[in-house]
Amino acid sequence: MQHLQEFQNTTRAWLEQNCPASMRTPMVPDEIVWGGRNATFKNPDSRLWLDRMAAQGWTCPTWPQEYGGGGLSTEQAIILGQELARINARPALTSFGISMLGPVLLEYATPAQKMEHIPKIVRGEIRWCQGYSEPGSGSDLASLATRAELIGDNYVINGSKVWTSYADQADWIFCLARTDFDVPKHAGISFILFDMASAGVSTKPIALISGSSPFCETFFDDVKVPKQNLVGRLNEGWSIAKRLLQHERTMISSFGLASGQSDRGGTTSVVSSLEGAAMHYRGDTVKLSDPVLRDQIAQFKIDSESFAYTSQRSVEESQQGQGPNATSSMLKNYGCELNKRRYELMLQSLGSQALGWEGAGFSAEELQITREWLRSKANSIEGGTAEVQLNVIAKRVLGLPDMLAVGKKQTGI
Amino acid sequence: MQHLQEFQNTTRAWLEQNCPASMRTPMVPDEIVWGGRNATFKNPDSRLWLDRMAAQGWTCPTWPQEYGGGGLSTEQAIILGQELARINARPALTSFGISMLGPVLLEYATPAQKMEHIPKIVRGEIRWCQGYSEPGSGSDLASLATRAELIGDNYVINGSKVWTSYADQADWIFCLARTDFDVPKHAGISFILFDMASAGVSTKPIALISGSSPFCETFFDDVKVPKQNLVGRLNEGWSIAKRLLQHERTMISSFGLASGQSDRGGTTSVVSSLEGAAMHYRGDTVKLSDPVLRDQIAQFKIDSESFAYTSQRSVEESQQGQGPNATSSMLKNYGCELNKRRYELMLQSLGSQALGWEGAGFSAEELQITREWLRSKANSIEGGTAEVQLNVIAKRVLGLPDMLAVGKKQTGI
Amino acid sequence: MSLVLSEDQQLLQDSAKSFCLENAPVSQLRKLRDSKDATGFDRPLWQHMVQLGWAGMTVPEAYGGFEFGYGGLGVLLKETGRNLVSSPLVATVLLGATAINLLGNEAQKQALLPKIVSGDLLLALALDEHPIHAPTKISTSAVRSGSNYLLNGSKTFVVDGHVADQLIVVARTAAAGDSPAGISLLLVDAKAAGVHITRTRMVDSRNAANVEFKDVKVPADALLGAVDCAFPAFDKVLDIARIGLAAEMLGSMQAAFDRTLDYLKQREQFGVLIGSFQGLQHRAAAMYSELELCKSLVRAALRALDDPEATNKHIAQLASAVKAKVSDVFTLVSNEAIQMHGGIGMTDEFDIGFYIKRARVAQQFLGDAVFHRDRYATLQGF
Amino acid sequence: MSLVLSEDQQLLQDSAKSFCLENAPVSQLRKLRDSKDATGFDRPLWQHMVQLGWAGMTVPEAYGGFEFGYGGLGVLLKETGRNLVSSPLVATVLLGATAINLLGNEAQKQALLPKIVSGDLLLALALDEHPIHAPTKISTSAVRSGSNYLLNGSKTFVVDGHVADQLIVVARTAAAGDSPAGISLLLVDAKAAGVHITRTRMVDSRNAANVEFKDVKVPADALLGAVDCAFPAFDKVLDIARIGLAAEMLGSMQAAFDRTLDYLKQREQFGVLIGSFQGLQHRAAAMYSELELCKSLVRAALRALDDPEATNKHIAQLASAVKAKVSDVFTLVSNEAIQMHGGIGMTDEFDIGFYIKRARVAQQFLGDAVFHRDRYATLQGF
Repeated sequence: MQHLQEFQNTTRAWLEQNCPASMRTPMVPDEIVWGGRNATFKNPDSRLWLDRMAAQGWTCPTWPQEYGGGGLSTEQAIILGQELARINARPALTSFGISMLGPVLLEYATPAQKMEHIPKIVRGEIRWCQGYSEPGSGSDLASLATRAELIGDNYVINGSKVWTSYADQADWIFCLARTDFDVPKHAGISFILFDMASAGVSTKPIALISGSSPFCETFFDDVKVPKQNLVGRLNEGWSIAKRLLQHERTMISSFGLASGQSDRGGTTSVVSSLEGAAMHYRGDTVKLSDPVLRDQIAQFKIDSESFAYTSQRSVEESQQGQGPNATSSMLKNYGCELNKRRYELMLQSLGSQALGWEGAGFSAEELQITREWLRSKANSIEGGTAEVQLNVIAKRVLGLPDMLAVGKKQTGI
Repeated sequence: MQHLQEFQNTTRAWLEQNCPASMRTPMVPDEIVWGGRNATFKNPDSRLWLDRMAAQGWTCPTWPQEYGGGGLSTEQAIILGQELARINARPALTSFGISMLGPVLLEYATPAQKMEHIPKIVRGEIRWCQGYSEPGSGSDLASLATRAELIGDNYVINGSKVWTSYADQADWIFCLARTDFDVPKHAGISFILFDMASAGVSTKPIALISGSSPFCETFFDDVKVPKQNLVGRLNEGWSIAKRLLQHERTMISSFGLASGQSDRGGTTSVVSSLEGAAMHYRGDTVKLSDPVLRDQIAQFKIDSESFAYTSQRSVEESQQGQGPNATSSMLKNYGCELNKRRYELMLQSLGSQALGWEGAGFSAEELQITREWLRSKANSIEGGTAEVQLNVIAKRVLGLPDMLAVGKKQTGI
Repeated sequence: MSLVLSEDQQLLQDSAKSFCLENAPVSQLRKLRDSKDATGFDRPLWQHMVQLGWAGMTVPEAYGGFEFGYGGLGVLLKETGRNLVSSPLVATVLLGATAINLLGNEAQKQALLPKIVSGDLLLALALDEHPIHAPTKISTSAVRSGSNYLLNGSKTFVVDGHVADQLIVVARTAAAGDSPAGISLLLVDAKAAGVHITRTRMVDSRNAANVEFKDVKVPADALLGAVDCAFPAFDKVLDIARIGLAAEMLGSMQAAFDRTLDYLKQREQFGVLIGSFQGLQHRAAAMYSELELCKSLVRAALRALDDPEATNKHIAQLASAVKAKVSDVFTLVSNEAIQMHGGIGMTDEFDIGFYIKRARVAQQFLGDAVFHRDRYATLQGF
Repeated sequence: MSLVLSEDQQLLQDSAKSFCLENAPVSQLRKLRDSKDATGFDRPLWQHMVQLGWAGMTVPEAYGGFEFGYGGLGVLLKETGRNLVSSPLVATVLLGATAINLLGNEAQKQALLPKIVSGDLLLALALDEHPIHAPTKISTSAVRSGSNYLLNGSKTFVVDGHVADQLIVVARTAAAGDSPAGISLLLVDAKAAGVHITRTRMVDSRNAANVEFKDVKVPADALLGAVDCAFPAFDKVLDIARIGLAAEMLGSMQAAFDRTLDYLKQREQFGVLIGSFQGLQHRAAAMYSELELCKSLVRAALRALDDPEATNKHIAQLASAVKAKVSDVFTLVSNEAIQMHGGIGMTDEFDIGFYIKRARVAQQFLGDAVFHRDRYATLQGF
């Protein structure tokens, strides 16, 4: 305990000295630091902040020091998080390398692979994207058809991926490919890393109903990948893939939570809370004049609060060794549904001011809400659809029986 | 058209003369006329009214005159219904013979069988019960295990039934029994009629969560039934059973509708309408003071109104030869859910006055509502569960595919 | 009158259906959106509709119309709704012609109705002043000054406001605050001095505008309906429009449902069609049931509009019932449509997204479900 | 403090669970109901609970109690809720002891709390006067007359009112109508002249009564808390009781869910277990999720009760949040339990019906979901 107290003191002092003032203000979307070869830093303090944090290994506080991580204990990492929150520090680095790839590399990769990739993730030098979904395989991820053939010392990769976020800006990809077509579908998949600058890789952005998006279609045309870029064993990539999905779900459910409670970067905004927005657009000052909407907003807030406590309890339980449990499906699903509900209520709160697309007549914030509302509809599709999560809860958590083999395949993981 | 006008005039005149005054008041539950060997008539006018209507064949207006029916055309029957409604006439006879058995006998029975049973149904001389469900076979009706073995000139019946309404008061039963155990389950079932006074038949009432009930368990121990009591062909009873279920569904959906809109026998009751009850128990006079409940009641009333129009449209469409359609499942399901909603709202409207079971502190009407609320929970179970109806809609109406053979069996009909 | 379409209506429906399919599928709306079309609807297409008599559907024969009734207009709206057709049918025919027919004096009817029928006049209703529909909460003022009214105020969510030749403006000539008394309607030339129109680009790619009036001089004979007490008749215009709008929404949600059902029957996952999963089947069956209820309620409401014996109160109840019900079910169906389409439904390339966008605009227009349930309860006396 | 049970609480939970299973399963409640037991709970069982220290769980050690906190009482309530145990735990311990502890003066505490701990005193709260919970809508009047108050009025839904030795009566000593000002609490001997108690047999087979007061003389020193302004402290008593009640409801709905899940794993139809149907699986998964949320919220609320730094406002918000949430989810779970059990769940012979009956009573008691969402919104300032 004394040791932790000391850690807290030194951490606080270090942050006091090293976190630039502009990094203690709410994050602005276009100042998010994604790192990578072509990293841009709109705010020069962002670079400074990243470099300082990365030098401590605190972009990945609990990862081993030998690979550039912070080497902190869980307790220390919690304290670091609290201290960062105390000063409203921005995340120094946002990356799929940290939230998705890193943890599975630490678990499955060879020492050489770790040494090659982990430090670059910690320092934000390489930006990763995820090559999972394909046009024909949505929830049924394991039905993927991208193929990797071992020819000499290279895998030759052909096929296409869809929903690859920021593929057009990523340096490397972690990619699922089929390496055996003659076995049950889960048994012939491998987990391969490669450089997006390789010959034969191309990308094309996808426009969403909410407008432009970070998503791409990604095409592989005879892409040559050195065979040592395989992670884990040949044809046994599915278990790595599943593990990574767990990390992704945890990340998405915390998004849901965050956006369910977020203020939009400043208390001056009329839409910083649902009830504030509803009252503002009705000209109410003391009490929301629409009693039905008021009841629905109260219900939403109570559910959000219950959800936040549940996330917290889940963390505490997993710390008590009750394991990184199957509740990740529940949290993912509920968090996403909450976020969708929030935007539906936001639309109701704003009335016709939420119905704009662009141009005159609407504030920038109103237009953004309309688009975010549309975007929120994907929450229960990406990262495992609502239906898949419900299947997982029914089978893994509640122990309900499969009807037949086909039932088992439905869970998708 | 002129002919119909004339029919209306004579009908109106006949009713004016023959419908006793007390039969023009709302029905009281214990004055419902069920007929049968041991028929009781608490109100002597009920007997008079039944005899007069039966003599016209108007207890079964569209059935053939040769079997005692009214022989009316559909148009005439509609007019009769309108004229009965105009004077708020009570039903002269309520019977499963009329609503369920009769129509299938007319379709499947031999002339001799019709001549034996139909006139007695029309006149209310024999009261029928339905021997369908068994303890092990709920939604999966066709898995029934009651067996009928042909020994000499008799079927010998062994097994048990459950949910046989009024079995303890019925004279005869229409019963499904397995007559072949060596074929797929739907192919070995026969439709058999027999006298409940036969040796070996016994019944035992079932108490429900709402209190006592008309339901019984019914046991058959070596019951001998003459072989001419088989309706249709041996082992082909399943199609008759299904047909009868259609009639039952139509009957139940009209219950749902009726109770969704019924006043409880007099406009003086404070619970004659949901909104009236809600206002009464809050002491409101002009406007319901709970705006959330008010919104929910409005929503319920709008749905009820839409449902009533849908029932009406369904009748019109089937008259236009768009067929006795698969919408019966939709109407059954929606009507039952509406009725359940109505009682939940009634509970909310009455507050703690809806929480009594018996004795002091609650009016008879309040106690009745509590029990009816509990009873309403069975609406979506009896006559085909909500889940079975949704399966039927998905497959028959929407043409969605079965996953496998097991999917087909799920529909239960 | 029946709840089933008459033979004439059935014929009209068949022809409208094939007209829209051939001439105005959803790709038409997409084109208008992507080209940032200034008009926001296709003028030749509208002329074609006019030639088919659609603009005169409910106009009395005396003024050059076809008196086919609101049952007929409802059929057209349902079919245009199915294809999300952007046209002056709602603003000019459903709202405009109805307002002039119900409130106009003989001179106004003679001057304006034939022009609507011939496609030579576009109208827009300038009503809402707040983001939440509240038809009696009117601050726009019209003050008598000699032979004119002086009009000041601002309006929002004026459908077709940017192309209308004339605006039907709801203004306050007396009383204040939120009272129905003191409300009058004025016909205002869109090009009159002091009228400032800003087109608003809406999420559904349909057309609306914000309109400001600064000391606009309106001749006194431009009053539409009785001075100070136009509201009751105008409320009936709104009710008729709400019912017509519900018919349009019904067509849209029916189409969204049909597309979704098709997708369930085509898309394979885990080696089976996704439509074979019971979880989705039960939700599809629930949606179907709600759609059937909407269909019946829309027909009942349209029937009442053509029934000379239907009271205004009865029509008002039906209008609020149907707008509330249809708004809720369109929300349900459009949300489920996106969810059941999965990722592909989220892409702009696929048409289903247009339906969820239209759902929210149509739902707000002329009052959302909560507004109408409140009104329904009040009309029913609770 | 954590949202996970402490080691001590875990031990208490294990022992309470096996105690209830052995001594007070649902069949116990059925027996009380079928025998029309006059007491409505089992006195020897209650003595057994008292011996285990349950009655003194939250009472300070100074008054003979065990100071185990509301976290501990919550654990007991959850376990008794699981088995629908009928006992004085709610009326005497959760409501009664809390009221005396929070509002009582030293003399009252010394006189009454030890008797609660030893099982020698049963209490009941006489609050509601209307079918809808409205804790400030009090007409029962207590008028000072010399050294007494003269009490007149009538109360309904008085849980355990028919067995209580003393009633805690909420009365108006000043002001009128619906105001929190002017409300006082009085301790009234159940056997005092002018007190008329009628037991009401409730649908959940638990105990309640209607109570009438006709010119009942109550000594002035029977005032519990400050005269005229007891409401704020009393409101906190109510909030504590609401949270405890939510813990009990959580136990009940958890049991209803577990029984249903077991049934889904046992019942065969169409040759498969019905729990293999995706339609039911998805609904079960949704219920599970809601239950998990309830569990977290109940724990957070209990934690706040034992946190000396938690403000009354924070506790009030949590109390309204948890009572609203748990009421809704218990309704959902009990309805689904009946539906998923099919016909057998409708029979009285099966225990599941007791849960749906309890759900509705518990939901109304101390305010239903709509009441509490309204209160929550007010507390949050919207």
